[in-house]
Amino acid sequence: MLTKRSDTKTRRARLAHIDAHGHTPLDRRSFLRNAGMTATGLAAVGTLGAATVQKAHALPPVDLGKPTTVKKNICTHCSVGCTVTAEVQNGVWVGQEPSWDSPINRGTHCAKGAAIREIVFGDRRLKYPMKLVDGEYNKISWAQALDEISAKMLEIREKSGPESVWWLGSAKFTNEAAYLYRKMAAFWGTNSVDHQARICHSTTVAGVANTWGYGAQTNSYNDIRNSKTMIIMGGNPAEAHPVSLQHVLTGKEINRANLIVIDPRMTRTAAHATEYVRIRAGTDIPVIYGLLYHIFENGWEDKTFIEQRVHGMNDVRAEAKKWDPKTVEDVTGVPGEQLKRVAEMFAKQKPSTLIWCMGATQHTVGTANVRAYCTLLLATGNVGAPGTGANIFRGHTNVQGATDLGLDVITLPLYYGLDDNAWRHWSRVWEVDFEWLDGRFDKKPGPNNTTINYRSLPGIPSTRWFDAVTIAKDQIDQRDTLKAAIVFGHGGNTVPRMPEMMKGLAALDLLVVADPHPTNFVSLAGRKNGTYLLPIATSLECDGSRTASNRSLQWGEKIVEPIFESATDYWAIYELAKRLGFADKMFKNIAMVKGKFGDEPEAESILREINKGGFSTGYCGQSPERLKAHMKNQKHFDIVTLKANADAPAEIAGDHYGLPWPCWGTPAQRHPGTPLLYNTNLHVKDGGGTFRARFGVERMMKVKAQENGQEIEKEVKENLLAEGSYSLGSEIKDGYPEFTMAVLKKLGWDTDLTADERTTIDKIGGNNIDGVSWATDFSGGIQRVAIAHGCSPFGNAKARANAWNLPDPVPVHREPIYSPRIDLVAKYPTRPDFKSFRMTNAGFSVQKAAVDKGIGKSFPIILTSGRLVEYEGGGEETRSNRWLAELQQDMFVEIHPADAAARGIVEGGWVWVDGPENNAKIKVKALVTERVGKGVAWMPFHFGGWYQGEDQRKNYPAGTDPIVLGESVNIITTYGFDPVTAMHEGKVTLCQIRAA
Amino acid sequence: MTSFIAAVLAVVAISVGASFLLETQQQTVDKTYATSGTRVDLDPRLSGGVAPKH
Amino acid sequence: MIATPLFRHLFPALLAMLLCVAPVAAQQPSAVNPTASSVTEKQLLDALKPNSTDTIAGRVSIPDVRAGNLIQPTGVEFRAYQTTTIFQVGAIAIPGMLALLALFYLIRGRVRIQGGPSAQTIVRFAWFSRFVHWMTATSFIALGLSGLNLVFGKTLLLPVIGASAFSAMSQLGKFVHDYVSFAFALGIFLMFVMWVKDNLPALRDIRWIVQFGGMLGFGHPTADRFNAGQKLMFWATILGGGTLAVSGYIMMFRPVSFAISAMQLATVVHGLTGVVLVAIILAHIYIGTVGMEGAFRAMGRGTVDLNWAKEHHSVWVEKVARKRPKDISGGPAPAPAE
Amino acid sequence: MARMKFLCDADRCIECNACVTACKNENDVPWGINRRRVVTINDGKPGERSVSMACMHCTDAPCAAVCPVDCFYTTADAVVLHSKDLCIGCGYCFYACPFGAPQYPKAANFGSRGKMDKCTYCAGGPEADNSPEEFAQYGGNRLAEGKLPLCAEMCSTKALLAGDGQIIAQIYKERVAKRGYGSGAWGWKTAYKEDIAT
Repeated sequence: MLTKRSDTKTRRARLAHIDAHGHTPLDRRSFLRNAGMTATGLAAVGTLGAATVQKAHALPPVDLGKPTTVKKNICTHCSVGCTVTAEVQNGVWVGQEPSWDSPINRGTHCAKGAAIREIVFGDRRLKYPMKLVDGEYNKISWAQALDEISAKMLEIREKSGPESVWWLGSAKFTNEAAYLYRKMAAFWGTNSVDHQARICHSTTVAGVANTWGYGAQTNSYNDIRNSKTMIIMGGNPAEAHPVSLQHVLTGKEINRANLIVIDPRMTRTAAHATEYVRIRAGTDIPVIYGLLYHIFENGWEDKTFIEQRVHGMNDVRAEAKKWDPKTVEDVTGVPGEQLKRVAEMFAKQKPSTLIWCMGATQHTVGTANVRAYCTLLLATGNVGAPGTGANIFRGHTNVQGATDLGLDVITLPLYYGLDDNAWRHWSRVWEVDFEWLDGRFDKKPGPNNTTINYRSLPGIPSTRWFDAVTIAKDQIDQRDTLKAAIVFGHGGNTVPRMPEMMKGLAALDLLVVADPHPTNFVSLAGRKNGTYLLPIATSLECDGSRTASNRSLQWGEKIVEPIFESATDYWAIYELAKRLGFADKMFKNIAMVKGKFGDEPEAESILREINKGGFSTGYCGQSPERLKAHMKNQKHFDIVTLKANADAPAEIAGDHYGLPWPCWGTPAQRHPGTPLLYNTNLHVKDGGGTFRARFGVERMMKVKAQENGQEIEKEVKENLLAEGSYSLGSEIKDGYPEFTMAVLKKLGWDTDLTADERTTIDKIGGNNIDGVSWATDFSGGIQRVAIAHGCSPFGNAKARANAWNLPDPVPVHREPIYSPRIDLVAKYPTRPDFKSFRMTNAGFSVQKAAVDKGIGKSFPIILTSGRLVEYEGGGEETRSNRWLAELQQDMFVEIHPADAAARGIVEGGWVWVDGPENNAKIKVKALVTERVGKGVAWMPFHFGGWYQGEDQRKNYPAGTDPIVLGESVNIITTYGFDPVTAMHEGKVTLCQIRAA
Repeated sequence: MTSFIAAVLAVVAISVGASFLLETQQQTVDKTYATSGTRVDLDPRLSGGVAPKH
Repeated sequence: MIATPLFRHLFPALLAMLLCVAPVAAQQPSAVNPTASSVTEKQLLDALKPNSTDTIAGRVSIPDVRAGNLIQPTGVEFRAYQTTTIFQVGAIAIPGMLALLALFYLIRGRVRIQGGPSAQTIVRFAWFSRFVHWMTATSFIALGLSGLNLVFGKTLLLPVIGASAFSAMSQLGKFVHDYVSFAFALGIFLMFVMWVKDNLPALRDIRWIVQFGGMLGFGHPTADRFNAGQKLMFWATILGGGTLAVSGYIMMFRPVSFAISAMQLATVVHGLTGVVLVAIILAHIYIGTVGMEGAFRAMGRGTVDLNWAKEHHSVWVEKVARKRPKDISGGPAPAPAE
Repeated sequence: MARMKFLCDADRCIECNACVTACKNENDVPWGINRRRVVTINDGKPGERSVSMACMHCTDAPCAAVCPVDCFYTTADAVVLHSKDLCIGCGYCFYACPFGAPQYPKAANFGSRGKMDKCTYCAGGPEADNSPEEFAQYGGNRLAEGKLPLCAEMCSTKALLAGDGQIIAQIYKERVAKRGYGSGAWGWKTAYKEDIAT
């Protein structure tokens, strides 16, 4: 035996990163080597079948002798915003390294992030454009595909109008692509453009924005480290946002904080909780009122906070009074003592934060749930300070950005809405004629000689698109039903009622699926012609910015050129716009760069256009240069505050990581971004703020009063502006409305505007300069002046515990459409049928029919759904990743041991799960576990490719089928839509389970 | 003597037969640890052969 | 030495071959902070103690259910067996047997045919019987050598021939061991079928044992076709070989439902049976060749000298003479044993 | 000289499986072989804990002790490695290993399981450091580059610690002291005959 000693130079020391412990670099020395051992020694025996695990040629190792380029992008699989560090050699992604410098993930990843390299050489990707001809997929060229698609679209436009083409965008778009896609829909002439936010946090956006101004996470993942009490309700971040748990668990350990998980299922997150509260699915509002009951009863509420910064808390108090512990226990199943304990912790051991996810949002009462959560935060004064807030964990990489940039049927980019002011603002930004834009839209005569202009009407949401295809023409409020669906980066198994979706899918004239993978739209049989598959690059093959859930923007570099014949979204959108005839207008101010297939829009240039128009949400300060500087200097940001350290270089000095929006004014004004929303402890110029004055300055309210011994109703004006609360350094020591030229003039601050700013404002205002506001002034002057005086450009108002414009201004409990508690359905029915998003929401009728049919008897098990750590969304991408697919190979249902025993179901055995609608059933494996309570079943939602017991693998074009297929839970999930956003009911329905 | 030679021959024959039969039945782990919902591209690296030498 | 805990739990282990033996759940009220009362390794190991063949097992998402075993404490015992027990048992049994045989040879010398060779022979084993014997014998030698290599090779051979050559040889040995086993198992089965009738115990076997077959000069006890010594050898071979085959095929086919402890047990049983049987067979080889005049030709040619037969198997000779006189023939003068 | 160890802080492990896929990513481990895996104990019950397990690179490794061809060796960093050229696929190491680390490319043992494969602590094998030959058989060699195993480096909650035993034990101790609880350094008693006194 020889001892070989090789002293390889230590390149980097890694231990230092494990925690805050310094350590000297490793000194790796030597390995023993067997004497006389030769490689050929066993060649002869090898032929006898001594199999060995070897490296395939497809994956070359990092060649240490060759130069390596390091590129940074952002993981596409959730919204935490983990930096992915790639080592590239010869245009091939050869290695992945931990991203130590990122203040968000600090080197770490979850299973998906650690396996992300696979997706850019994954051989299950769609390799070239394909067209479905008589049931067979044929390879075609990009040019042919785009020519045929655009011709068909124009034909449909001619026959049925622009509203018959439905656009579905993606939360995996970069901000720039999302913006282009929204812009394309606008130029085409429809508001029917949606994306994944509809089915994940649309109710959050609506509920939160209606409470205090913006529909986003108020604080950040990092800030959770400051919390002393955390409630995670309706979320399982240990699987959905694993890296966030790094911050949650560190916070829990450092502060010895309370971590309370409220969920129908004992999740992996609950395994690390200090208290787990099991509730009946769909009873979030009673649980919150159960908490508020104890809080109000014991006077634990934050009275000063409520007085200064909250409107309408008394209405909540009245509602909470109805929810005494006994009633709550009856409805939710939670013992009163436990809720009291949790309520006391949340109210007294502050700062407290409430974290939620799709367990809160995917309900017929989604918006109301979210509003109830916000109310709890407001009542305990837990908003607008470190360690507090609504920490809303969003889904995909850029679901926050795509939402912000208007892939939403109710608004133009950055929440400007759809009214004339909004369109005029954007036509100014785009430098296109307002009348021309207006002319792109369908119009129809309305009542009393008015004209209904579809330019201002919300479009068709992704939860109901198939209804809009199959519905009778006179049942839908537009000229014709949907004829074409253009789907960029969205799965086909994400919405309940798949049997009905199949009908819609079959009835479409044109289906375009532009995606790195064919998605479940393809696996579902029924179409023979008129389907096009376009291979789109993944986010990792794309330059551009992404907005993480904490509102930080991060610039991702294209790691490698799109593989196979894949193209970037930018190029595909540009080429499609060219063929639809408006590319010259749409790309007027956007620079082109040389891409893989020729000219393609430059990401930086698109971001500059967003900056130019993005004042309403503070997307105006994040220039590409600033974002790139942040990525370059990641290591200089603090992991708790996200603020640049004292030793940071000048280009990022004072900034918060990723310039979390709102980042006010022009990039030159160098606003540092707002890490915590509504934080009055900071000056606005340093990222502080107030609640947004969005709903006027006062409200007329009818109150009952005693006058001359008689009870009369009289109108009083209630002040909606903050009282005695203002952000640090504010010159106005009270509430104030949003800033317009009129307000500036009144304060005498208009003289602070520079001449250039004034010129721009004059140009925008025309003959009504006073109407130019902080959101429409793209000189940035109004914002600059307001901030200079310490004021939030959007005003300083109260948050609303009573949101009078919503269907349930103060949240009230409503039983799910399919509830096992018929007695409670009678007491807490869902809202009556009504029209929303151009079609009828018939929830009430469905609920009534279910009760009448006694559905609770034949379908006794509550079914809820959720996420697995290995997969994401519809799952085609991750189920095609061999490193991930190996870990979850079967669709399964979690069933309680008692329910399993009663049905003769064994662990790992096949079962049929029957749904209450359409005689739908799915065949899955049983996972017998106490994670779920008795009478409850849980299924993951990422599977697809089987349909009611049948394997649909043959429907995929050869070689593009994902490694793992399985039944989709949405085959058996059921009817139900939130009244505000048409969010589907994804979390509560009923089912029956039987051994197969 | 014939019985001895026949026996040796039989041992060899049975062994060779067994090796062929069993090697064809031998399953690589990628196949074994894949369930009904999957289509794994079987990995040639697992089925034998010697590592490529450069 | 042999009494490792593995043996104490032989039967429970066989019963407990099912996987995923659920860990004993800690007794915890559900309202208690699960962090403070989290399950610890020590707790689980303590819970396992009454039945040490269990493992700390949990749930894994991959289909390889054995991956659910987090810690298997019996690995330590297997190690003790593999590094010490089998080595010592082998080192005692095999050289010990050789020493015993040498001692026996020194004391007794070669057992001669007392009456001297006769001119007559008697058919002892038919061709097929001899074929089966040799098939079993040759395969056993191959299996024994390749098996012993795994026990002693590392100590005895590796330092001499070097790692590469030793590994190549061992690899080859392993293939040989696996495939040749089928011939051996077949042989054991056929021998059982052919000879079980003649190997059932009889009363006279007691006398034979008491007199030790007359080999130490206490006169010749009578015997039928097989004497008690041969019967013991038969049963040792059948039971030992059978055990080897069963345990070997468990090791080879690794039924999914078998726990690791069961696999370890199979390996231990296989190894120990193997070295013991090797030692026994050494005695068999001795007595069939050097140790006794006229014995080898029973398997060599199939016939034996009539005098030899009369001395050792008088009852049998009488039966043959009565039932199949043709089997006794005047042949050429007996040749010395090969 | 550093004594390299793994420590899984079960109170931090959330079974995200990053360690599993990071390992696949770094070493291109084929389907069916899991050098690292995460096991959940008491699943669905209070006290549920997940532990990421791979080769623990034991002091006085049982695998090496039982190997009939002596294909294991321990590096100066106390990492337990083996030579696939020497391995005969007998399976003894799997029976001896307390942690189920050894894996084989073939499922049944007809003739051969194939060459054993296990966690290398991202330290390759006996071939020259970071040579294509080494990569082909064993995967990456991060230790030679002064980096630690990717599984631990990428662990989402920093539950899985890798590095010098004294240092990671110290980190763990400090954590336990700070948070006030700890379910123990899983496998340490078995692998290193050590407990971490906390």
